[in-house]
Amino acid sequence: MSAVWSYLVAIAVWPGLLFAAPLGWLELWFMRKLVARLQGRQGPPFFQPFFDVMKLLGKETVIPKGVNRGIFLALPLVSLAAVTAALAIVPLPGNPVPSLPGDIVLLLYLMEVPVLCEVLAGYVSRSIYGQVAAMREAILSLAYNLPFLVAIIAMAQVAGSFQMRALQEVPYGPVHLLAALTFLLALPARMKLNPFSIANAEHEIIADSHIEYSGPPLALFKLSHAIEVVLLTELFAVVFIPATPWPPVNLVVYLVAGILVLGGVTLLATATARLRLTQAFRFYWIWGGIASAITMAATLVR
Amino acid sequence: MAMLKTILGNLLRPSRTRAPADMPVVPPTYRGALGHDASRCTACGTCAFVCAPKAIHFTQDPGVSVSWHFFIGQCSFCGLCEQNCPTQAIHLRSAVPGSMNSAGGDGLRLESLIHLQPCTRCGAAHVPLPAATMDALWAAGAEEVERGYCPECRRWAASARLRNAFLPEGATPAAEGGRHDR
Amino acid sequence: MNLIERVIAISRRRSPWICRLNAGSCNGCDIEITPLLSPRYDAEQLGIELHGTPKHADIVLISGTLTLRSRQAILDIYDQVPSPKAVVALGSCPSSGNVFAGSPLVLSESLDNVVPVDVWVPGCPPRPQAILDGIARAAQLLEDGSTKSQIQGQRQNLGGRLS
Amino acid sequence: MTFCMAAETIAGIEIPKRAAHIRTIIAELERLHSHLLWAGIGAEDIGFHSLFMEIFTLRERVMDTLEAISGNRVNYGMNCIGGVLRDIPDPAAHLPALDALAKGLGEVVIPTFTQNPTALARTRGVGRLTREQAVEWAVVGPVARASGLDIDVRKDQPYLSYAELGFESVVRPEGDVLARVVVRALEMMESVRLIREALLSLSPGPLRATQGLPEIPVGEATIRTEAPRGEAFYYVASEGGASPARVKIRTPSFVNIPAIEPMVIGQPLADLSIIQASVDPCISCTDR
Repeated sequence: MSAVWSYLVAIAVWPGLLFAAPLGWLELWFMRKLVARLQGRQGPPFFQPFFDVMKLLGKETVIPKGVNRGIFLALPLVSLAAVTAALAIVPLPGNPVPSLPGDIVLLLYLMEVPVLCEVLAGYVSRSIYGQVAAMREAILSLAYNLPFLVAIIAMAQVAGSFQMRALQEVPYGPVHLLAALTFLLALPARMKLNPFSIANAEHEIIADSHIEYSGPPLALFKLSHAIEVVLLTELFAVVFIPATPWPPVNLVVYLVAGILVLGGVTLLATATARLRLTQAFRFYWIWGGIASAITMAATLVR
Repeated sequence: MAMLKTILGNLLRPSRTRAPADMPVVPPTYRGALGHDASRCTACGTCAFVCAPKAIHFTQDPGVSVSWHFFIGQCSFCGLCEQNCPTQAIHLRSAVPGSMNSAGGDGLRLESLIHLQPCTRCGAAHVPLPAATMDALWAAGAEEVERGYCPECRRWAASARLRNAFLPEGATPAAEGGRHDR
Repeated sequence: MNLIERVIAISRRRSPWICRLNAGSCNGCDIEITPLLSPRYDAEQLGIELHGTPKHADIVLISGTLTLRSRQAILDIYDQVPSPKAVVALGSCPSSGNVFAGSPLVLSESLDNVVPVDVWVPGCPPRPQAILDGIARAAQLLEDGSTKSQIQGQRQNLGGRLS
Repeated sequence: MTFCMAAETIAGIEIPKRAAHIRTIIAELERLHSHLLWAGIGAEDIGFHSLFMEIFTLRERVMDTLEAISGNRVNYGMNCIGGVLRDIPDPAAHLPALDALAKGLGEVVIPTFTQNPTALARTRGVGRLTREQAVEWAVVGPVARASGLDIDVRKDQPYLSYAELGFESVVRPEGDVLARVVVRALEMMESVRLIREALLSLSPGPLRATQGLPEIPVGEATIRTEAPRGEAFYYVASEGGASPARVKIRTPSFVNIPAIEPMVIGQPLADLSIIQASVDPCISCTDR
């Protein structure tokens, strides 16, 4: 199989769109159902995320007056393409894409694209709420990226390489644990969950930065968010969960680990109120900073 | 911590949600849509008077019938009409009115027809008294003939009785068959 | 109707997103919408989500009397809802003005004269399960393609094709 | 209720004791439901969905009780001039709901609002209204009591059965959103106690002092009552007809909403929603 084909397969089928969309559906449903059960409610039926996206696909798109049509419609596509491409280079078992030197850097850049798309979506929508949401999203990404990037870079430091496969082969030690905790610290804000659901605070700014989106573009944003959730959980599993020599077992372990991480994050989200932007920022720069410093120190003393 | 304990407890308990088909029961005191009993109505108009949103009104077909009209799209379900109805012809059923496709124009409009009856004495069409009221008024069985009278004839009959009671003994009572003004 | 259209139609019924609009209500209907989200009624079991922006909504819940100032706002917000859409009127006020009828600033006319209303939920205020029932009914109309705005749209399309 | 009290004052009607008790019960149940609604919306405003769910589960118990007594969840229609329209035939049946309410408030709602670090981070020191500002802006009700002003019509000018049942007002000096939460939460506990005592001491007797539609003579009256959001003021003038010549209502929201202005100055945008929610604004009530 030529390299181009393997990339296409990785993006479109495994572990890309065809695999990630149903998994994202499952994970989103799991989160919503768990939240509902924790709150003593019945919760949505299993098909709910699917119905939401399908319904949005069948709706009219209203484009606000004075908005650049091209950018407005391109943003969700770019966002979806970027997360799918990012997922395609995560070395899940059976991924046809060969591991390249420096693919971690590519991955980290691709993971920033959906955030940028959200920020831009807020700004191009010409809605003041969208602009506030975009501003919050941008500032928050400055905050949570400190522990998030440090967790990955610490692992790369230990592995001595910016290659995903090398990361998986690092022998287990205290750095793994510390880096995993640092990663988990950043996860709620990356997933825009409580107490860091500041950019999509529905009672403060009505909706998140896609407030002016409707119909298929909104559906693409939802899909892109679902795949981002898959990407984050699977990235955590691939980097921090010990691998067995049998790839099929690995896959099951990764999926279960992803669901467990989601469960933990959801539990935190359900038991907390939303913080203010300054509080979240301070939290990430103080506690995230301390966690990052300890992790980096551990990589050095090892 | 209290929240964490609560939500973990919720996870262990069955959910508190009720399915759409299994909603909380409607208490017997619930004030739902109006029901009207034409056989008890005297068309006195008290309900239309006390109704703040003017959901009740009367129309008449002179000499034939009086109609009681109710429009649900104007009702505030306060229950004043039920409370003030002297003959208990109106009752707020505990059934919850369901959603409907048109209420603005021709939603639930109740119309209740009260047929007029000719007076057995003068023949004037009038709203008959409810059977229960008549039974209460004529319980003794006296003046049975007045049951079918119109209000004016009843008044006339009552005043005639009163007049006769003051007549000196031996005087001839007023002649039957006098007509009241119409 | 092909498979995809069928799936989309079913999705419209199973995922009705709500936008709430207070046209001049006494708050009674609004405080009865909030319990819909609470554990007992849990609107999420029917896929209902409450959204703050009309752009995300399928069904507009309108409560309250039509007033001089809210008439234009209702029209503006209704136009922002991407089709297909349905309108649910809550309580007696939208249909007649209820006790507020006759007040100088209240238009004592039916909401139907301003936007096409699909479902009326009587009550003052309606019980939460009646509101839930009304939303479910509107969602069913959306699936069948028989809300007033959908039928109007079809007519316009036909008219365009004929002329 | 306030309107009926004003009309009764004009006509010189004294309502029976049972009616006064039932009115007290309904007024306090209404306060419970209003405060719970407020607490739920407040929790939602700081993004605390789980707390909202717990509070609304409690609120449904209050709504059930109100519906069982009056026949409607919101529009009670209990009062008439001269007394009340409906009886509470079985007072003991409503006690379990009160127990559940007291338990839920004491074990979940109050500890969460006062101990959960994220909830405290959003409410403590936010939207401060000092005692001097509270006087200047003439706020009433829980907002005033959270700023250290001990004003409560139920205590200052007891009406209905409040003097008999004994009543303690809740006052906090801090004046921030947290203080308003605590004042309302403790008021709910006091309401539960009042309702319980009123239900247990419901004396037999007539429900109404008058029969049918009462005649209101020429006259005027002003009445103040403590509504859930604060002091409600009614002025009613009668010319002896079937409907009053003039009714002037000043609702608590009418004075509390402008007081948001000194609270929000210098606060971040994110806190705006919880600050304006903390005075429990009823926008519809300001339409005068």
